[in-house]
Amino acid sequence: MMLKNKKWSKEEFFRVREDVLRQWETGREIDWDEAAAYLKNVPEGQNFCVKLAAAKTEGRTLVQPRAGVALLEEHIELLKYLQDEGGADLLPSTIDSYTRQNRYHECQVGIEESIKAGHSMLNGFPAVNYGVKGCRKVLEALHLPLQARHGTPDARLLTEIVFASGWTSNEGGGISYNIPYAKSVSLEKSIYDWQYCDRLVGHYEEMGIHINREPFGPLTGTLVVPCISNAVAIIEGLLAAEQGVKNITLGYGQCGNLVQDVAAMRALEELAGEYFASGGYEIELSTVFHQWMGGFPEDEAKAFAVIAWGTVAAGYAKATKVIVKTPHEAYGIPTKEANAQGLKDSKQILNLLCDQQSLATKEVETEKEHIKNQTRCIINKVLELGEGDLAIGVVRAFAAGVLDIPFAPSQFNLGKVLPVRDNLGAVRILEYGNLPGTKEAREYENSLLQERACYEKRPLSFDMVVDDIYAVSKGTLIGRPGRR
Amino acid sequence: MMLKNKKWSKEEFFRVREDVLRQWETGREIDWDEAAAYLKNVPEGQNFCVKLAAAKTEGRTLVQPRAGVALLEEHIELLKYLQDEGGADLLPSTIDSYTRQNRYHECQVGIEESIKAGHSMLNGFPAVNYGVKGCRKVLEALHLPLQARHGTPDARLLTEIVFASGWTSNEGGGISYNIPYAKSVSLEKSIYDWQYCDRLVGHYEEMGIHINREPFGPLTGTLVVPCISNAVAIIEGLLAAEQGVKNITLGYGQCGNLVQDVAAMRALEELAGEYFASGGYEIELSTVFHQWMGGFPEDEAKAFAVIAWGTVAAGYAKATKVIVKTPHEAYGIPTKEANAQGLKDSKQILNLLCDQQSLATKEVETEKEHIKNQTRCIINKVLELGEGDLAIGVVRAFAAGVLDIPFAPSQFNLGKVLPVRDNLGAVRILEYGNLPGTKEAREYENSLLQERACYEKRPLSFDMVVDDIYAVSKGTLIGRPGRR
Amino acid sequence: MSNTIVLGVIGSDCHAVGNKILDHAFSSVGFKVINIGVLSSQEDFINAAVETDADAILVSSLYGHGEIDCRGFREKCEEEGLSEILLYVGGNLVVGKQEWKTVENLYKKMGFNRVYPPGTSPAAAITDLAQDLKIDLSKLGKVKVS
Amino acid sequence: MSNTIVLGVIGSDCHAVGNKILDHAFSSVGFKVINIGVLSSQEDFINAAVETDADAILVSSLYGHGEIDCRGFREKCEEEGLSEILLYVGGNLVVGKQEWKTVENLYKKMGFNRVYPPGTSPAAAITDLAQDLKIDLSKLGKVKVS
Ligand code: B12
Ligand code: B12
Repeated sequence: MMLKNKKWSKEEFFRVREDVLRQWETGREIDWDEAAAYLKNVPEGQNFCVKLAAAKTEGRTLVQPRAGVALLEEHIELLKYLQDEGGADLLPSTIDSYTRQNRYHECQVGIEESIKAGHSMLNGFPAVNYGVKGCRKVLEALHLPLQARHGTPDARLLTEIVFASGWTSNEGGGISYNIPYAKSVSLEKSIYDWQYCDRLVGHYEEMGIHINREPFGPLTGTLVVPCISNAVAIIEGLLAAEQGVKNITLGYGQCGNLVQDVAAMRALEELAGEYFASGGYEIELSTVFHQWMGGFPEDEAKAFAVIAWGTVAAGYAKATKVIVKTPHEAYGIPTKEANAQGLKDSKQILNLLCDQQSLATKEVETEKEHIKNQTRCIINKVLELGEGDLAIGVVRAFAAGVLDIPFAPSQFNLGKVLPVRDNLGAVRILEYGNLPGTKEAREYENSLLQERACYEKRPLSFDMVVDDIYAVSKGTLIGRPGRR
Repeated sequence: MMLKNKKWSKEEFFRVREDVLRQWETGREIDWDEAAAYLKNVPEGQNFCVKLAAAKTEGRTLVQPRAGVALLEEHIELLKYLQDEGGADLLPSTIDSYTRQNRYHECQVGIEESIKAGHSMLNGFPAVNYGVKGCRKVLEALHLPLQARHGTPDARLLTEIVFASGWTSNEGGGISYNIPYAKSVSLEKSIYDWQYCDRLVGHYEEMGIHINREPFGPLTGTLVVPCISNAVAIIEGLLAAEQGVKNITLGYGQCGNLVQDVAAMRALEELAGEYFASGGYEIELSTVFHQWMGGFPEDEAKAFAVIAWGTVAAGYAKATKVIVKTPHEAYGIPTKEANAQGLKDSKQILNLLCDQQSLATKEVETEKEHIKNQTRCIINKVLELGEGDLAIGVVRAFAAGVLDIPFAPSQFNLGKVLPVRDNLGAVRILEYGNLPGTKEAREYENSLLQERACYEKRPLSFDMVVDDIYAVSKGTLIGRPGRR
Repeated sequence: MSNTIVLGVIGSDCHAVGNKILDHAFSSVGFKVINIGVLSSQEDFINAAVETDADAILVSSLYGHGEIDCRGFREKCEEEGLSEILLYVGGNLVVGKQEWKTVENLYKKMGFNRVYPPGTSPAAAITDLAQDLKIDLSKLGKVKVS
Repeated sequence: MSNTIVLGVIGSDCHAVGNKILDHAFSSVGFKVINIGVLSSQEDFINAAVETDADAILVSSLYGHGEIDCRGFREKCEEEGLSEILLYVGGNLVVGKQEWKTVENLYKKMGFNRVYPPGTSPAAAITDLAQDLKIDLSKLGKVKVS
């Protein structure tokens, strides 16, 4: 394996494919032509790309939950409920954590224990263990498009299986499904493996089958500064595009300050458009906004408020879709009822908001330009480090701390960057580590942070960061000392 | 009785007072000096004016529920719960509907039936029947300020009792507690009776006791155009001020379009300031924003969203306080738990929002000026009709339809004005009836309504109004045909 | 058969919006609606029904006191000679969020022919009334039920 | 008494934030923290404890598989000669929102000395640990528990 940002040849792909399909017994069920034929027959209404395109044209924001349980029948029941009762526009299958780590034997244990216990002992749906047969059963029981949502550094077999099952979208990427989700998987490996996943989409596209790809925007979900997550999203979009992906949804996780969130989403879409164009890629681009991804309040009424506030931002950001949390978030995997409640809370907000004026303020414009500039600095530095090769650039950038994701568990992440909120609640950078950026931008952010330090009469410090990490779960946005 | 907008003489007040205190046996318990002494001893923390002033200085928005049940002990338990568990900043006692119609015998039946049934058979707290003794018990069990909230055309005895019990705020007014709440009470009578209530506050003020007064802003709660509710609010403020009231909270019920709601609240505060100043009144002014007062969705998750969206508007409007709905709204009087949930949902939104940028858009400015102009037209016409006397003006204005409250039950309301939403969801006027207004303003509103008619490809009609009345309860803001 | 109905809101209840919409809806399909409005007593309803020879009385109670306000309504109708009259009731019929079956039974026991939960659409009641009165709605000759 | 604790997140669990904060909190009051991080096996915990002569092992499990991942932990400790060691566990310990008492019992039965529900503050655990180890926190000589 020699990583570079170059479309894989057919030969390389099919050579690797043989090994992939042998990773677990269900891999053997996959037949290339039969899978393509099946995918071609997936009804239009179950194609992710079609549904996203329609929403974009209409200017609507779609709602999508997260959901997955261990047992097949229960999983189908869950998704049906979210479709029929919850009013979801798009459906997921959230994959369990053993699958994410390719530990299919442990999945099997989890499935058996779940049967014994009478409830799910896994935190998601073990799609690989169920294989194409099981996954098609899921699709066929529903009438909405289906997407795999996971957090898998090596998702090749999973991807093969879900596409062959007619699921028309796959979340993830070589950075976003490694650095926040793994400890010791190298970026060379995860990017390479995700090139495979993307190349598979490319192949299908060549056969006239449209499949959507969605890099995971929120990363660690914890005070991730927009320029960092936007840089990663755009880079993963470019890496996917190179492998022949045509339909991409770029994502962003709510920071909580409305101006910053709306600006970040607009910056993401605009800048991605620029980079795709200059890379010569023709991409159908859509966006996804993730409701607050950090620690949630335990109280359900408060959780509803956090969900609603996220939806307000998604609505003003004109996201193509919003990923919805539930009132059980702080405790555990939600019941189907709680999950549907999250959808309904969100949909009601969107319906109240969708016809209203957009948020056209000077502050949003200023913030957008600020984010774009910072993001450009990062992406361009990555390209520079890669001597023009984006994939190589990413590996070197993480090693150098030019890309650095706050609070990520990976040993390949430098972990020097420290974010904190400014006095209006926008997430800024306290410690830059080796993150690139202009002097002006730093001075600007620093002055904003000084405002907060002054206001709170305490120095900027790690304690403040910790306060901010807890803040939303304790009922506020900013971790002020002594605030209820 | 000869109605005019003139501070009552001591003689007139005390002459009328004798009759008032004889309306029900508990009136006899009230002793003028003892009451004043008691009020003077109410701790600062339980004074409405003090708490509102602090919030205004800090730029915070306080949360206040509605709550009231038939039995004294249960009522205390309810308010304690909302204080301690719900985190309310200000407490109410919502008065039952028999009391509102001065039917104290029926209250007695309701109390007895409630004891038998083991749960409240009344929709509020029958404060008059419990008298000063009972009402003081309520106050003394709590540590927050207490307000009477009702809907009583003749609230004189109720007012005497609650003030003598140390409650430091009273909601209502001669218009806002008549036209939406009664069928055949004349405005001469209700304004006159509310002058009494306000004069009582004036007397206390003269003794150095600060009591807050709050006209009821939302009126029928159903598509009330801001210029109408703002005109009524300001007029009631002026009538109260004339009787010596010094601390006034003016209110507004959410329409649902954020720009309009924020603009309306700013217009209300600014215009009230102008009118108070030109009337020579020195008033400590605060504002209250009512979360959506029309029909609610039955689904609780959706109700949470409506509550949250109302709080977003309250936050951006920088209201001094927000009156909070509950997830049970569509069904019935909420349990204490549901009531606390409404508070928590609201407080979480306020805490997320409170430090953020304000909504400084051109649209808000334009809308604010539009509302101010329309409101001025109405108030000035009322003054003109009254030949300079505001109270007389009001009576004549309602007769002439110059003041006209949509969907109000009163026979003294002309009922010709018909509101409907424009294409962005702002509430506009479809039928003006005899409402005053400039040609430009009408043409402007009409062009906005035409946009909607075009968009929906149907004529402006009463059907559209009906669709709008149902819309929020069915999950949207605008009653579009065929919308989920 | 007079195709006449008496509509109103009982007791000390001032909720006027649903009443106006019910009036509009029943009128627009061709019923003759005698709307006595809010804050109406049992006597008000009964007098209106006697005067107009009404086929049905539609009582609204939104504010929670319906249970107290509606007691003895059927008996009073009978005293006034309205022994055949249909009695419908709807709205938020009790204080608080209670089990619907219990609420329905409560009012059925009081002699109401049909009892409607919060959020009932006028169309549902119109269909029921046409059925109970054996009326062919299309013959009433007005607009469609929506 | 080494005043050393081993900290980590068990199984295939990648939730890193709470772990970093616990590290910070325990370190800042003076404990020696051996943080083996996320995605750690029972063996990883035990090896670290043996190597450093730790007084306690603090296991986090956030992602729901804790029940499967923690089975036999106590037994394995004993096999490796860690018969005295304190075992604490905390986080979101089961799949879904379950009755806390049931969850606590489940882990107590597995041999954990203390079991913490979601939203536990580090301060609470620090106080408990000091008590269980009979340590005077002020003697550890670092900053105050917040
Ligand atoms: C941020 C987050 C993520 C981030 C994590 C980034 C990272 N690498 O750290 C991302 C987005 C990557 C993520 C992924 C997943 N997550 Co997650 N995540 C969260 C979330 C929102 C916040 C966690 C957090 O950081 N909290 C802040 C810190 C400070 O608090 P803490 O982690 O709870 O730790 C504190 C206390 O619990 C306590 N504590 C913790 N351990 C111990 C141990 C001891 C001994 C003591 C005394 C105290 C203690 O002290 C800590 C410091 O105060 C929680 C829900 C929530 N809490 O709101 C879900 C949650 C933990 N995630 C969950 C799940 C299921 C997943 C996924 C499997 C995806 C999915 N199916 O939805 C994957 C996991 C993949 C994997 N292999 O592990 C579930 C767990 C479900 C369950 N137990 O039933 C939760 C509860 C959400 C939910 N309701 O579904 N997640
Ligand atoms: C707007 C409103 C008000 C306005 C009313 C303005 C006016 N004059 O009309 C104001 C603000 C003044 C008000 C006051 C009060 N209200 Co109010 N109000 C509401 C609210 C929010 C909407 C009502 C409405 O207009 N809905 C829209 C119309 C179209 O629907 P509708 O009224 O339900 O009627 C439809 C159906 O029910 C059905 N229907 C009705 N009657 C009948 C009868 C038959 C036979 C049939 C077939 C169908 C039918 O058809 C109608 C048309 O579709 C409701 C809660 C809700 N629904 O969300 C509370 C609500 C009705 N109010 C309530 C209360 C208690 C009061 C007050 C006592 C104050 C208080 N304690 O909070 C006072 C009442 C004073 C009095 N004397 O009556 C309670 C009743 C509680 C209960 N039953 O347990 C409710 C449910 C709110 C709550 N959860 O606490 N209110």
